[in-house]
Amino acid sequence: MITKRIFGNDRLTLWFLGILFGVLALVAVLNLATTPDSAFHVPTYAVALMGKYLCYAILALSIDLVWGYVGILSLGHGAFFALGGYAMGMYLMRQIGPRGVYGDPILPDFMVFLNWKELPWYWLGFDNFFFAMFMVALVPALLAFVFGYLAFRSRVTGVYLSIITQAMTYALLLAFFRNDMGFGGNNGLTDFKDLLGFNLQTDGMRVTLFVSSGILLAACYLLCRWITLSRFGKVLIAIRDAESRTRFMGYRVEGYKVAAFTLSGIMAGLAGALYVPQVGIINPGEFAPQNSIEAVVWVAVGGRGTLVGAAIGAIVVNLGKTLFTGWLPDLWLFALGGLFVFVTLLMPKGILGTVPQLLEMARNRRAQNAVAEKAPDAPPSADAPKGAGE
Amino acid sequence: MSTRFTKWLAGAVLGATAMVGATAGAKAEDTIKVGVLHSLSGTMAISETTLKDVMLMLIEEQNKKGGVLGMKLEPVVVDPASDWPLFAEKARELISVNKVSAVFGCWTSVSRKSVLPVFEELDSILFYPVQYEGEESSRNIFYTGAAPNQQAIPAVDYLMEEEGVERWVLAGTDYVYPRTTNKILEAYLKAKGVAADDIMINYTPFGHSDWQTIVADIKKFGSAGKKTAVVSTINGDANVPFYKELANQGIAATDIPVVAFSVGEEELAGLDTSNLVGHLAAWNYFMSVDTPENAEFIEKWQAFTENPKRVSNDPMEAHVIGFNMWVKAVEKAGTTDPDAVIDALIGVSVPNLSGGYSTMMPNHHITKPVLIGEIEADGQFNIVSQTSGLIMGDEWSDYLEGSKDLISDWRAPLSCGNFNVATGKCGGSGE
Amino acid sequence: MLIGDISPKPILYVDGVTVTFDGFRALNDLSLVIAPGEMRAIIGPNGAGKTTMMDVITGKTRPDVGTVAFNGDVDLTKMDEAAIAQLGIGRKFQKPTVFESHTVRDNLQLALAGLRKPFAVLFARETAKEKERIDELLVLTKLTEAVDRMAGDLSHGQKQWLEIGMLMAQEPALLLVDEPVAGMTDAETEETAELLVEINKTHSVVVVEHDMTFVKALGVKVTVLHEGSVLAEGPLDQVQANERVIEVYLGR
Amino acid sequence: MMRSLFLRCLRPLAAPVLAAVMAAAFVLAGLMAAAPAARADAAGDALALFASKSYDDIEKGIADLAASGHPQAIDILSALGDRRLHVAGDAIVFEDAAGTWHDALTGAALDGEPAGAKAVRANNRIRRAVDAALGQLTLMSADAGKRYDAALSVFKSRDQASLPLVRSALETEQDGKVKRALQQALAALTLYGDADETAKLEAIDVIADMGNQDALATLVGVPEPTPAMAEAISSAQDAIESSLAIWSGVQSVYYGISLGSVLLLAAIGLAITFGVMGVINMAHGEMVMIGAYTTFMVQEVIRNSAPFLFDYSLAIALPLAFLVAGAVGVAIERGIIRFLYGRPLETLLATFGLSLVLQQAVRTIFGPTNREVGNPSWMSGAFDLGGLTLTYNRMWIIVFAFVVLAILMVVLRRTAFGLQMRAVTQNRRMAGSMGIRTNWVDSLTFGLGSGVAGIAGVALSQIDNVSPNLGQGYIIDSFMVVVFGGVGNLWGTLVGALTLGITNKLLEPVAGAVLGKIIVLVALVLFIQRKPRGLFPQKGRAVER
Repeated sequence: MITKRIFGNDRLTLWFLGILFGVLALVAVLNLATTPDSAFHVPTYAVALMGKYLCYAILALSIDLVWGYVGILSLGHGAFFALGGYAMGMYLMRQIGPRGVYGDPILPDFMVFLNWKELPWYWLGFDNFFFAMFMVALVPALLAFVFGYLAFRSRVTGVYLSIITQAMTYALLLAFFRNDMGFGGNNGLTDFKDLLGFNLQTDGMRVTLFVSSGILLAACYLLCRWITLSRFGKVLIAIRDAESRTRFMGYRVEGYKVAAFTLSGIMAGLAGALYVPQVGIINPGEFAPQNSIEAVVWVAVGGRGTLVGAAIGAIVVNLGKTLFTGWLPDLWLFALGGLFVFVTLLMPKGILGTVPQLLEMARNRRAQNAVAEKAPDAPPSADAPKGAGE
Repeated sequence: MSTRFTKWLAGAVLGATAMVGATAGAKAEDTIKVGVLHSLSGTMAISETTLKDVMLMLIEEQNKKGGVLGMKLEPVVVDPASDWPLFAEKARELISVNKVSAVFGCWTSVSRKSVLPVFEELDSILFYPVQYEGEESSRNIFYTGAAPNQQAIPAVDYLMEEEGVERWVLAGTDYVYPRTTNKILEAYLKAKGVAADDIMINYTPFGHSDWQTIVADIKKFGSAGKKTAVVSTINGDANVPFYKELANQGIAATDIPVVAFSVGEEELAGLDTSNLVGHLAAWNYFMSVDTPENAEFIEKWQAFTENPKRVSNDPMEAHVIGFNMWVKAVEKAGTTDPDAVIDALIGVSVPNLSGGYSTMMPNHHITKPVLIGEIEADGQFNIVSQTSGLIMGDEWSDYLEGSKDLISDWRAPLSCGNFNVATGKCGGSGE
Repeated sequence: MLIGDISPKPILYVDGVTVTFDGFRALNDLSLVIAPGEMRAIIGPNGAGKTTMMDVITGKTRPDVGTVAFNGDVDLTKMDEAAIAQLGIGRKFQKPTVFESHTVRDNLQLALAGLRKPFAVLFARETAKEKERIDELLVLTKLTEAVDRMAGDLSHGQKQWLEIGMLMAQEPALLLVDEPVAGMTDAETEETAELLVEINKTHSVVVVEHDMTFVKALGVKVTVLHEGSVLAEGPLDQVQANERVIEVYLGR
Repeated sequence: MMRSLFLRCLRPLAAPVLAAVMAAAFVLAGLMAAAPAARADAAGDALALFASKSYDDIEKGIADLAASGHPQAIDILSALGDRRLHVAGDAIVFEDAAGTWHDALTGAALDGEPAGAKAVRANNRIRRAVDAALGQLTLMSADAGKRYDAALSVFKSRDQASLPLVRSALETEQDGKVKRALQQALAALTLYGDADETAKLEAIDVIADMGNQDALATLVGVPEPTPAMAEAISSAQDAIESSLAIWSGVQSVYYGISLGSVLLLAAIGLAITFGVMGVINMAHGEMVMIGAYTTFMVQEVIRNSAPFLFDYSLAIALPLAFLVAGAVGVAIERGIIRFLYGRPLETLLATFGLSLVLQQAVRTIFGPTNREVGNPSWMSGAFDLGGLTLTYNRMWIIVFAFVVLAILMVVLRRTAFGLQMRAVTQNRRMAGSMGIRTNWVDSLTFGLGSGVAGIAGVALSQIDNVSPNLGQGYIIDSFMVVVFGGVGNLWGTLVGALTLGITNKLLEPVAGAVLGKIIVLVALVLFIQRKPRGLFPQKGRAVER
């Protein structure tokens, strides 16, 4: 009943959420309730890995919201992800307390060996979980808001915007590399012990984080879905397809863009915050422009403008990365690079746009002799963008 | 149809996951697996690929000798792609999926920091072959590269004594190793009576390529009437433009010598060294070391890589030592069980390539000679000084405020990586 | 108060407007007054400044000097496009621009006067009144059949009509229409002229057009632009008889 | 010659050398008729010291050999400095520059390298002693260049033993440049010797007139100055320092121009592909890399088969790099980009993928390590201009960048191809209907942009690493330059590159290299938000697509 009311007959959403929760439950049970030598056991290693994929899926979702629906190609979303991660990392560092190698009750190890005497002001408060969680959302939101406000107000669009987002994340990369910034320089933050008092390295905690990532993914998905289906979402798509038309209709476009961009930044920040305890390290490398571009490609692979596609793209590409870097390490970059080219050239709609089309074509061919040709159903990604998103 | 696709995809994800899980138990116990965790792509591939090759050669050699404990060794190579979180992930994969008995890997400190919790959690063994900043001692990591006292301090001593250097430029890339090393050196130099005015510290970003200003500054700093030297902890890629600028601005080694801790034979292979003759490097091994062990190693290495010009360098020697130590410890323990091997490793002594023996100390660092070499026109080093005895790696520097009271000893009953001799407690300097 | 006491207050008052791009004067001391309820046709050769004039009125381009006032006392030169649109100035582009990946209904719904603030829009649901208004517009633009089709799938003429419908939905006091019949068949052209005349009953309209038959069909006062300023103004036949107009424009 | 700039702290080490060389001076100057047998003995004893493992012994050997009057002392000492001096059993032998082996004692040529020859140990200290000894031995050399070097080395070593030699050299010296150097050397010797105050004051004037870093260093260290001298020194010091301060400002600007020229080179190809065609080529950096690797290949071939061509290697590499990178560019345009016109963001992604593939391909073919690209002799070294030290490689790169820019301007504005290119950019349909083959023009334009990137690679190979990562280091900066300057405007690219370069270099001394770069980036982001179309925007309607 309720599902019917919320989802109507959006079967894609039902399937997506169904499978997501199914996997979450199954993995949790198979990891916790079976012994390691059981044939059904899902090793903790795989749980952490899948948790990471889910965080990437949230990041992809956040990119899709601005790229797929508003046409803002951000090549700097990794910055929001990393900022969220750093905020979480700072909380986790403070949680270490006197268990660091130097045993300093307050200062993280890297500050001790750089001879810092007291905690810099911007580290204050991060020992409080709720404050830290607030910062996880606030810091990326603030950056996204200020950056978006300045950029969209002066109508920086298209590739120009992409290039300055890249410059933004690059500047942050350099800044966080500096040891004087007080974020651990190149080494970043690592050697976390526990979260809310629970040991991070227990299976239970890993499963909890994994499940949380899944739930956050579902929540972000539903939020994005609600937004994109609302009239607000229609305005976003209108902006993507004909920005000045929207303006001449009386919509203050920059307001919509800033709102979407900020929300997207927050989602990326949350993803980063869940990512850090699962991979165990956050360092400036996350700001690298290449990471952000890679994330954009997940979205392109999955199918931009389709929320499920973005999530699937992130998971598929990263699964491929895991397998490839294990099997054929030398070929990984060829495969990744080739994928970029292949997808943009031959699958502009991504997996979710193309696969159903192919299936449809195959079915039509089979049915060709029997029935008169009928117009193909619009694929679920029919609202995928037609032109470039500039 | 989209639903069918989603189903397929879900199946694929689950299948892959299950597969990853399943391979774990499937393999029979007929080989001993050794993990190799070096970046084969990305920015660090430049340094780390070589170490992967060394490991493959060492394992092949060992197998020719009949393996270990009567079993063949099987290398498991993965590519963490210079991506630090991926190091942790791959380490986890090696240990819990591939069930390796030990891992040889990492280059940068951050990669080691990234995998450290994984090795501690899953109780496995990592051999880390690169000189580093110290300030760490993990039960599960064996540091076969140099600690600062095995590289930086002897080099500075040499310059003071042999070249009469009174004024120092500490130039480094802005990351932990140079920061720490320079902190230690600064304290050391001050302890030796060098005035603060006579020390210039400079940090540059990774991959810095425009050195004009800095080299000019060094030149200026060096013309204050006192013999000046540069202690360089400049990392990898930035070195080539740095040395090119030095040579072009005419800073000869007889004027302002530069001693580097991160420049070895591999790095020089990308440079015309004829203008750099006389600049120095401090390592625990040089390819030019004149011993039968080294000659044999180089011959095997060049044969293995099918490249008669292939050079060898210090981290490679560290892997040779580490690998031999591991083999010996496994044989001593009679098992590859990590706990037994970790215990057995302490005290193991194997020949190094510079004609002596290196021993694994209770702090998981090894004893090494320190060699100072001057760059020659052919890209090799002319060894101008060698410590008479072996120097033991000092993980907790005596010259740093936070660590001067700490020691590490992994033997029972202490079994502690950060024992505070002042408070008599394990666990750093806190209460 | 921008303009003294002309009465009735002109709906659009353009005075002494100059716009330069890179030293090129796109508008040169242009002045133009549109009375409430008036329909005005603007003609002129390429590069005469017609589109720039529209840009200035709608806030896309800022004039270097000059006055642009709406309803007598609202200074448009200080406002952005969205504010001007909300005031009640609608603009139709030369090339039909509709939201191609929205349905016809959504296109109209987005255009309806009313909610424009992001937060309000986020929680907006279609009201009965809105639905009614959309249905009216569908009838007016003859798109009732196509209501659930993607705007991108419409024919060229349909898109033009949809865009006009969207303009109507904005309930503007003044409509700026840029070459509405470019690329249309004769029949469509005729129908469009009728539609505009119909619209003019309730709105002031400024039409920019090349098509003389169409301008004739409108039967309204004509302004001829040339090199960024007004060359002649008056009924079509009078303008057509003007020697300078013939020289620079019609004569060729 | 640059060596002279440093080095003054030899006092402690030099003492024994001094004593010995002082003796040598007398031997050379006064005792021309010394018994050959005695000489041979002294030389033999000196040579024997070279077999020692102790640097002290070797250093003494150098002094003794110089003092011995051995006819081949200069050759032997040069050989020691270059590590061509070997110990073979009991004999000391050396290999001359032509590769012939000689016995050091007799000078007799040997047939081939003696068995078991081991190079005599040498380190910087030994090399310095060799330089000092050679300096004295060559003060009277027939070669003016050598005499000049010798004068500089005396200036540096301030070796009092050289005093009589310098004096007598000054009497006969005809060459103005050498004479000045000798006078300066003499002044330095006077200042550090036991001359009277008047002589020392005069010497201070001589040194002060040099007005450079060396002079400052010499003056600062003068031992036991009298009050009058101290005053003279401090006023000379002030004068030198204030002139150096001005020079250091000039130097920052020059370094800025130099950095700007590098940025210009890296960005200029992009200014064509991005600026003129509107194509975002993320693989642009890899085109630069391809150019650098082409240079490497050319040098490799030259090294192996025609070493005499080495100084021309860059001239050979330039057209090749242009062709190779240009061809790759055309292939990319034909294979990928032409399907993506009008979709700039997709182009961005596809070319990014391509850049990964190209990097990995180079890594697979050439290996991940740096490749050695040498500087031809005319790209090595530096010269002084006032208080500036200009390195030849940077200077030529500045010149080169401007030449490339000028050529491109001519190509775009004065050639038929340039005309067609601009026509296609401005109105593709119209150009097509006028019979311009727009496809070809697209390909060639892209090829031109890539080719220019390739020749930038030749230049960058002279100052940076030649590794698979070469291109990545420049891509963001290049985009910044083009966007900052204003798309589609080569002048804008020039101004953009120089502005960024100079700003960076002016900030560097104040804020440090890292922070300086961050400040520049942030300022740039803010600037683009103020002026989204850069410094020199294209104006008018055509831009608003």
